[in-house]
Amino acid sequence: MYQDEELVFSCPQVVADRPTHYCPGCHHGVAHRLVGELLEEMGLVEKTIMVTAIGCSVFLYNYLLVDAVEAPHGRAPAVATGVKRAKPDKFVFTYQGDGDLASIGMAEIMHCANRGERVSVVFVNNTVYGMTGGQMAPTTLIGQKTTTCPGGRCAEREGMPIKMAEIIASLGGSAYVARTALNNVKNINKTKKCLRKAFEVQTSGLGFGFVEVLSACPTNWKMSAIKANERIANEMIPYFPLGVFKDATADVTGEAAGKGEEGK
Amino acid sequence: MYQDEELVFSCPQVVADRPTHYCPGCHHGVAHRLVGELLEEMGLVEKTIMVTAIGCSVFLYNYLLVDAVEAPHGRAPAVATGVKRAKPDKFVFTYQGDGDLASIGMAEIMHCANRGERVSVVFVNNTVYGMTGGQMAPTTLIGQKTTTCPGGRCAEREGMPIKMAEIIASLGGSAYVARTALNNVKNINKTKKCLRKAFEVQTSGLGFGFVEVLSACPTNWKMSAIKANERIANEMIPYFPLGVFKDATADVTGEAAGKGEEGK
Amino acid sequence: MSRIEIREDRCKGCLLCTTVCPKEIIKQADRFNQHGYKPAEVPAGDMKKCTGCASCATICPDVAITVYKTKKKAKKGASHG
Amino acid sequence: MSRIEIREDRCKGCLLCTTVCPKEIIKQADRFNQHGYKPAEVPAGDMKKCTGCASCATICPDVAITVYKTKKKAKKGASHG
Amino acid sequence: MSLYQDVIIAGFGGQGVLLIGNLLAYAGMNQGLNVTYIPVYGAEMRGGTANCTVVLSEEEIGSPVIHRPLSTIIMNRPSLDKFQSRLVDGGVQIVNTSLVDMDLAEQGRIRSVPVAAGEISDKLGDTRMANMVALGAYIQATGVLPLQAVIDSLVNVISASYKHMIPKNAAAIEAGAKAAQ
Amino acid sequence: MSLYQDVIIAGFGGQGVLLIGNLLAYAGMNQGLNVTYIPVYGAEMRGGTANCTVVLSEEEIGSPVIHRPLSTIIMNRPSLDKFQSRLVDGGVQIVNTSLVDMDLAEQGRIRSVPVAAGEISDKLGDTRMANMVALGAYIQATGVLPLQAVIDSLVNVISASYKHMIPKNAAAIEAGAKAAQ
Amino acid sequence: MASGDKLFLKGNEAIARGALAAGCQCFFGYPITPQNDIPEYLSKALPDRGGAFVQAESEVAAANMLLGATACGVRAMTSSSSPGISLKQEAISYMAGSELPAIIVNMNRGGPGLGDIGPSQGDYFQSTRGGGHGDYRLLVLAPATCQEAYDLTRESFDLAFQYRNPVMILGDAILGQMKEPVLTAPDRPADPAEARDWSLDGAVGRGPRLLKSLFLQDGALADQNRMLQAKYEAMRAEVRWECFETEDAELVVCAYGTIARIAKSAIRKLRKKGLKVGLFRPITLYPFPSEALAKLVKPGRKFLTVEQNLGQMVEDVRLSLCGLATSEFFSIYPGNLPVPDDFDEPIARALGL
Amino acid sequence: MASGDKLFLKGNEAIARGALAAGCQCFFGYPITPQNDIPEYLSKALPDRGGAFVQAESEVAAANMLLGATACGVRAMTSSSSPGISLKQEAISYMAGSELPAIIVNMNRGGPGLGDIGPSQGDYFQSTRGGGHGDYRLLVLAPATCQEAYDLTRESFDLAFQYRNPVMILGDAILGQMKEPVLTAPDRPADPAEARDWSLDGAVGRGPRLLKSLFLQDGALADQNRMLQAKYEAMRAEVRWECFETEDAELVVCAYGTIARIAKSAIRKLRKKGLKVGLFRPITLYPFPSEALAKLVKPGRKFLTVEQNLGQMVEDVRLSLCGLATSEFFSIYPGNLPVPDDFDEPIARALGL
Ligand SMILES: Cc1ncc(C[n+]2csc(CCOP(=O)(O)OP(=O)(O)O)c2C)c(N)n1
Ligand SMILES: Cc1ncc(C[n+]2csc(CCOP(=O)(O)OP(=O)(O)O)c2C)c(N)n1
Ligand code: SF4
Ligand code: SF4
Ligand code: SF4
Ligand code: SF4
Ligand code: SF4
Ligand code: SF4
Ligand SMILES: [Mg+2]
Ligand SMILES: [Mg+2]
Repeated sequence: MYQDEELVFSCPQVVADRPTHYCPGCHHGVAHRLVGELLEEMGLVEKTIMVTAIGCSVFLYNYLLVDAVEAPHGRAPAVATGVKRAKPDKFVFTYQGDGDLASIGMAEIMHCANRGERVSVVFVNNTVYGMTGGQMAPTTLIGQKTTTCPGGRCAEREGMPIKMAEIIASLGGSAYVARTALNNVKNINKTKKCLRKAFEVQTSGLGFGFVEVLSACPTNWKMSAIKANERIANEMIPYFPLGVFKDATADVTGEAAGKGEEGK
Repeated sequence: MYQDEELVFSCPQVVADRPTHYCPGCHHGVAHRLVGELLEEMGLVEKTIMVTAIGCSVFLYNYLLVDAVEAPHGRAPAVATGVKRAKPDKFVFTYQGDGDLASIGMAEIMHCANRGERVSVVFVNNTVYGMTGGQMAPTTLIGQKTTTCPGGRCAEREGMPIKMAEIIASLGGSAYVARTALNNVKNINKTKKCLRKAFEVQTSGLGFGFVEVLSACPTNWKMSAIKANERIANEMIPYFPLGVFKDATADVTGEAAGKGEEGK
Repeated sequence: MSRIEIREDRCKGCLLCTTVCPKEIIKQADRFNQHGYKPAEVPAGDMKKCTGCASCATICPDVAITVYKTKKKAKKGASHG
Repeated sequence: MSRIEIREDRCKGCLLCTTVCPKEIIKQADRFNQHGYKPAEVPAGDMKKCTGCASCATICPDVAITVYKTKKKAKKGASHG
Repeated sequence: MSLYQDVIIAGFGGQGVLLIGNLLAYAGMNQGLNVTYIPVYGAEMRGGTANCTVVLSEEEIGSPVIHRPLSTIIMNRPSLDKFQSRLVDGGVQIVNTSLVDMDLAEQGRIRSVPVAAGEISDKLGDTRMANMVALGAYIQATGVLPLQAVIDSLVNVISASYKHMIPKNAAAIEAGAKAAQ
Repeated sequence: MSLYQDVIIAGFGGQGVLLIGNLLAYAGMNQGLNVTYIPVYGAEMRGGTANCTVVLSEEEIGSPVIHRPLSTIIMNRPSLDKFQSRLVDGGVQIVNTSLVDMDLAEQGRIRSVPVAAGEISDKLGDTRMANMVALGAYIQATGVLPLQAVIDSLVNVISASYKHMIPKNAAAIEAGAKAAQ
Repeated sequence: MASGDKLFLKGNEAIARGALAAGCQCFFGYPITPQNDIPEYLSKALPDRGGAFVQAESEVAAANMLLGATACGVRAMTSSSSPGISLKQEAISYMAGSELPAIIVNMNRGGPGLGDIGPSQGDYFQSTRGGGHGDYRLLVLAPATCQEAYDLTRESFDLAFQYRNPVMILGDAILGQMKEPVLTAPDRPADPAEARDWSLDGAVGRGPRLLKSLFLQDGALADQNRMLQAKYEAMRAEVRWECFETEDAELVVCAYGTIARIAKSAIRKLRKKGLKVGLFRPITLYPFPSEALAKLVKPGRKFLTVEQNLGQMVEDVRLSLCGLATSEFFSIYPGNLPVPDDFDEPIARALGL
Repeated sequence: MASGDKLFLKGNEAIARGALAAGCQCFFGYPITPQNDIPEYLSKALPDRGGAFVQAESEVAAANMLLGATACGVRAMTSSSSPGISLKQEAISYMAGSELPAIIVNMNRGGPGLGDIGPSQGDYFQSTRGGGHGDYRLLVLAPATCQEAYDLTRESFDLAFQYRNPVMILGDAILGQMKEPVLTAPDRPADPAEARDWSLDGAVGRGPRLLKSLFLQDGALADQNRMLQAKYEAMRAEVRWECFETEDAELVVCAYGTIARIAKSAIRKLRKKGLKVGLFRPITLYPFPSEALAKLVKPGRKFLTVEQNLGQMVEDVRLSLCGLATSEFFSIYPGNLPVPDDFDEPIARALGL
């Protein structure tokens, strides 16, 4: 850095300075950075116990330098429940993919949310099983080809893509639920704001926080990173609408406070 | 029967002529009879493969004289999926309690419904684990005392009672979803009509049918059968509203047809 | 005229039937049946009040009640429930 | 005046940064880096066009871009993102 | 041979057979004996019947579950049907004649002791103490423990809020013992 | 001793190393040899590198996984770093000099055969055939199979819709062989 | 409850109280017969003491909550019975692989499948050889009395933390449901430092910690397995067993848990008839007390293993006898309630009578 | 695909094709490395043939779908790898208890826990002794080549229906991922009547049927277990094994699956050096070929069991040798890729060289 310069953007300290194993254009890296920035900005780094899930982000613990425990596939919300009940004063979050959270882990996420566990969930929905090589996920779009629905997902046989944010918002224990995307700068910034809220409902003891983040898996979508971002805009967002589905802080601190957050 | 008499009401043939193991006033018996009547009336007895669940109704196969397979606790929707995919021309239904369906079996019921499996689900919600002696269920009402929430269920710690009918109705694959009760004659008759619809969406290939039946467990509620029926009216129905949450036949065959069914 | 038959050995004495009879003719017996329950019964003489509405049978969890109605000439047989 | 630094060994050549630069100054290099990717770069001379908007850094999945701005006297330092 | 006694106590769900099983076991424990108590449980309960097994012994106890008991307390007809044939030769069977026809009780191979537990309890002003009456008869008929030891153990099984019921229960035990004399 | 050869083929994900591994294996199978082929797979793939192992043998094959190979085809720098030291003494290493600095390749302990697979492929009008060039060089350098057997097996690995590409690929294999003469 | 009291407790309740005496802070469970008294008791007792009781949505979730709590170095437990324990196998394998000191109680019921709710020893293999995937071992404790249920549960937490390994308490339907007098012992709470070196509590003043079982780098999983194996070897120091009348025995009956106590009754009875029979009762099923058993081998002495299953521990018995002797096997089928008389005939047969 | 073709197939694909050749109509699975090629292949092939492919929401659900389909007497299969197989244990116990002819494929990966995705034999115990609860046995087939993977899968359906018992195919990451030439065989489809006597298809012209594993009446579960045990005894007729160069061997190496084929390479090499070493390879792991192994015992002959785990099959080897001989054990740790050279030293040591 030159003398007369200021640093406008750099990697947060809690994000390890090492190359990731992700494919080019994979959005996991963006999500990691946002979480890392928030942990620093909110002063949570030394209070955090992170629960990693099984998926391409299984190595999250190599990239975010906080205490971490590895959950079996789909069970991160149960593991997080155990952590939080054992250590109620810690900040606990899970980071899960759509196969992990919406398929095998359906019972765990539903009940964790319904109990209103004071934990936060970062849900990376890329409509596919990334790590295992591109199988159909519960969120795979109709017509999308994967290795286990080679003709494209068909509603008749495989059902409709599941909308987790809406379902979680309908449960009693959730305090903040939003869906965002990482396909452009505006949405990335919006995602960070929503994640902050989801973390805040935990730190303020309000309840369970959940952000579904629409993300790209260029490799298994078999397209370039740029095309993948276009697909999010053109195919995913129309089916998975972005927005805040529930916000307990709105009732508690008033609309104005909520808006204030937005305006920051 | 005397010569000049006609039989107005008797036990359907498919219901075995043997005493049940249920407690006095337990609604499982009513639900069994309704299912049996419908199987006969709809001509399904010889087409049926029934999937029993684990709960007080585990012996259902002793009472309904149709082919049956016993599913592990909570997994009846998965077993039913296997049955139906293997034998698409059979009539397949599960009969599950609230512990079975809404707790351990949450993932299976969600995905079975979401895939739109052509099966029907009879969901007996008695807000408690009957068979194992009265533990808290996901549907246990706030304040209700059970052996594992001896001070009464508390929303802060255990979350709110889960509303399965609403959740299932929000999924793409469900074709008919209703909630009824067995606490009085009117509701019993209404339940039968709803079960018929849930069976019909299967036989007509429309999709997944689901009826949540609010039922009494006098034993674990620690009250008389009569008081238990009052509790359904006064405490359960206000929280778990009765009604039809989804009806694909309404779109398909028109409102009139639906009404016709009601008026029968 | 109508009447009901209660299969005493199947009755568990839950008394739900007693709450729905429009004629309030169903009562609990004083004796125990073989399973240790005091069964429901219609006291002698009251049966003639029965309308054959089948409410009792509909609510009975143990399908212990059968309902008979004296045939009327022109009407078709009603189905269950 | 502003500028960016791309850590070439961390860049995977996904080109997402090239799509968000308002000045369209980020290009793909012709060479491979040690991991076999053709990294992003700002051709010599174009850097002066950079506004320091940090869009490129925000979208980069590999946190490969650092953004610097020449200090202005009165303004407070902006935070990340 | 050292003291050893086992008993199966059986009846309808509401008759309090588990309570007197517990009471007997506590009495044994308070007397310094080894004791085990085990109820049947789970789905079997739904049928409306209940039973439990108590073993009292000076030696370490092996099985708490007894297939062929030395004694039984039979509170209702289904229990008689189920357990009478299992009783060992020479065993003692207490029969609640308020609900069980004494004609059905074997005599000779075993010793059947009738006690009109219902009526006796009724006379004491509370139908629900038939179980205590039957236990009193059992203690009297077998002599396995001093009657007073059983009465003294009522505090162990009757919760503090029902403490006032202890004298009544004691009276029922004594009435049962008397009836079996 | 009967014929036995094994090879690790390694490069970046997009370089088609698995394809030439398959091709080599098919060629061996078509020649009546026992063959095994195994790729690395799973999370390891994410790093952007790929490799596979092929064994050709007249005898039944034991391990399809080889820790110290008799030969390698090295398509990029990370592969050289990983596998060169594992090559047995006297082994053959084909080095794609279009991406790997030949100065880094050992000579003496092993036999390193340079082939500018990228440039040769480029000259044939399609950059993506560097893999075929390298395989040609390998066949030439080791003589494990007749070149024609490899070319004849292209039909087994190139899908019907790309059949028109077979002659081009054959030419690349031949060019590679020539470069390694 | 003051320590040293003599209480009349169900085996299940003895386990729950043993856990409390050991400073157990969290319990995660799901209802299943015949162990419901454990969660029921703790659902009141734990919150009263500031601990956490969670009725999980399933056994799978319960086991994973346990994984989370023990990763924080907190004393925590789950309990279930056979089908529920099957569902916990994946998480148990993870906890073993991540070296977490979890306590798992299995009140074994009849199987396979839904089976029945009676006693069984059909889960011996599952407990001692890892029903889950991969190589791992649990320390398996098999109480035979309510007193032992209390004592061993109380100790199990110390063992779990000492070895950083899950410990299983293996009882059965009879042990869980029967009541016996239990002398409670002084509390044996956690050493506040016992997990200081590895547990998760937020990376304050140190680098981040990681508890995991994934080892993808070449050879990393092999190293992990080597380390685990060394630990299992070290755990051999914990072998426990009981010998009863073995001194002059012509026949040694090998049995554990409820079956062992019933066998003991039978042996007492047969001794009175002059038959020279003794009992070898493993208390730790893993590590199995092989050396102690091998030492019992004598010329002419016979062995008979009795289990309420189709023959499981008998393999450990035979392996322990090292070919110097062998063991007959007698099966009490799950679904039959075992009584002392059942042992007369097989013992006589084994004695060659 | 016409039968009799020689194809170049991955082990996983060989299994999928073997299943098709056997008339498999339904597949239920969930993605997990290293077996994904099986569901991926069948997701296309099965619907093309009018069968059903369902990607279940989890391994638990997949196993229970299998339970449902096999209850209808249909040939059906699931496949997974270690952690996923752990999750299936409850349903496997139910299927065994309900006597359902299900095929379960486990492409064993490294454990415990998440482990790695490399080859391992750490699930031997789980496979042969029932990772689930209660007493039950699977028929366990362990192919060592892609050809065998094809052939044994094709046969497994016949065996499953013949015994009305679940069959497990136990492979590993190497077998699943490697390609070898495979000679396909004629289709071996279901006998249309094979399940006529017990399967569910709607009670037409007969009383209702019931498939369950709950046996609550006194003694009923005992009867069920007795019946099952008799079946397991009968299954002994299916033992399969391979002997290689055992005739004059001074040392017999016992190994199965991938490790056995690698051992064979080593043995070939050592034979050329003049060492008298042979191989005993169990193909059925349950029933274990105990008698065949016992017959190999000779004065002076030594045994060495090699497994890629911490020592599991070695127990069966030792039990089979009946005290007449014993077996050394050499462990290749999961996480290390086994190569023939690894065998030189342990073999030399076992030979006393
Ligand atoms: C019990 C179990 N089943 C399956 C797997 C294999 N597995 C690993 S990651 C994964 C799914 C990954 O998909 P997703 O959660 O969408 O994450 P992504 O890789 O797309 O980020 C699966 C099925 C496993 N590790 N454990
Ligand atoms: C895997 C497993 N876990 C737990 C049980 C024990 N169990 C039997 S029935 C039951 C719950 C019954 O409650 P519900 O489904 O509400 O049915 P109800 O008895 O109230 O009708 C449980 C937990 C079991 N059999 N299997
Ligand atoms: S496979 Fe998809 S989710 Fe996984 S690292 Fe690659 S792009 Fe990301
Ligand atoms: S416990 Fe409840 S649900 Fe079960 S039979 Fe009795 S009343 Fe019915
Ligand atoms: S049929 Fe109607 S009127 Fe007659 S007894 Fe029953 S409820 Fe009463
Ligand atoms: S409702 Fe049925 S069981 Fe209940 S009292 Fe009336 S007849 Fe008897
Ligand atoms: S900071 Fe803005 S202007 Fe500068 S290179 Fe990045 S995107 Fe372009
Ligand atoms: S976005 Fe990052 S990784 Fe992608 S090309 Fe630009 S600098 Fe490289
Ligand atoms: Mg995904
Ligand atoms: Mg219920």
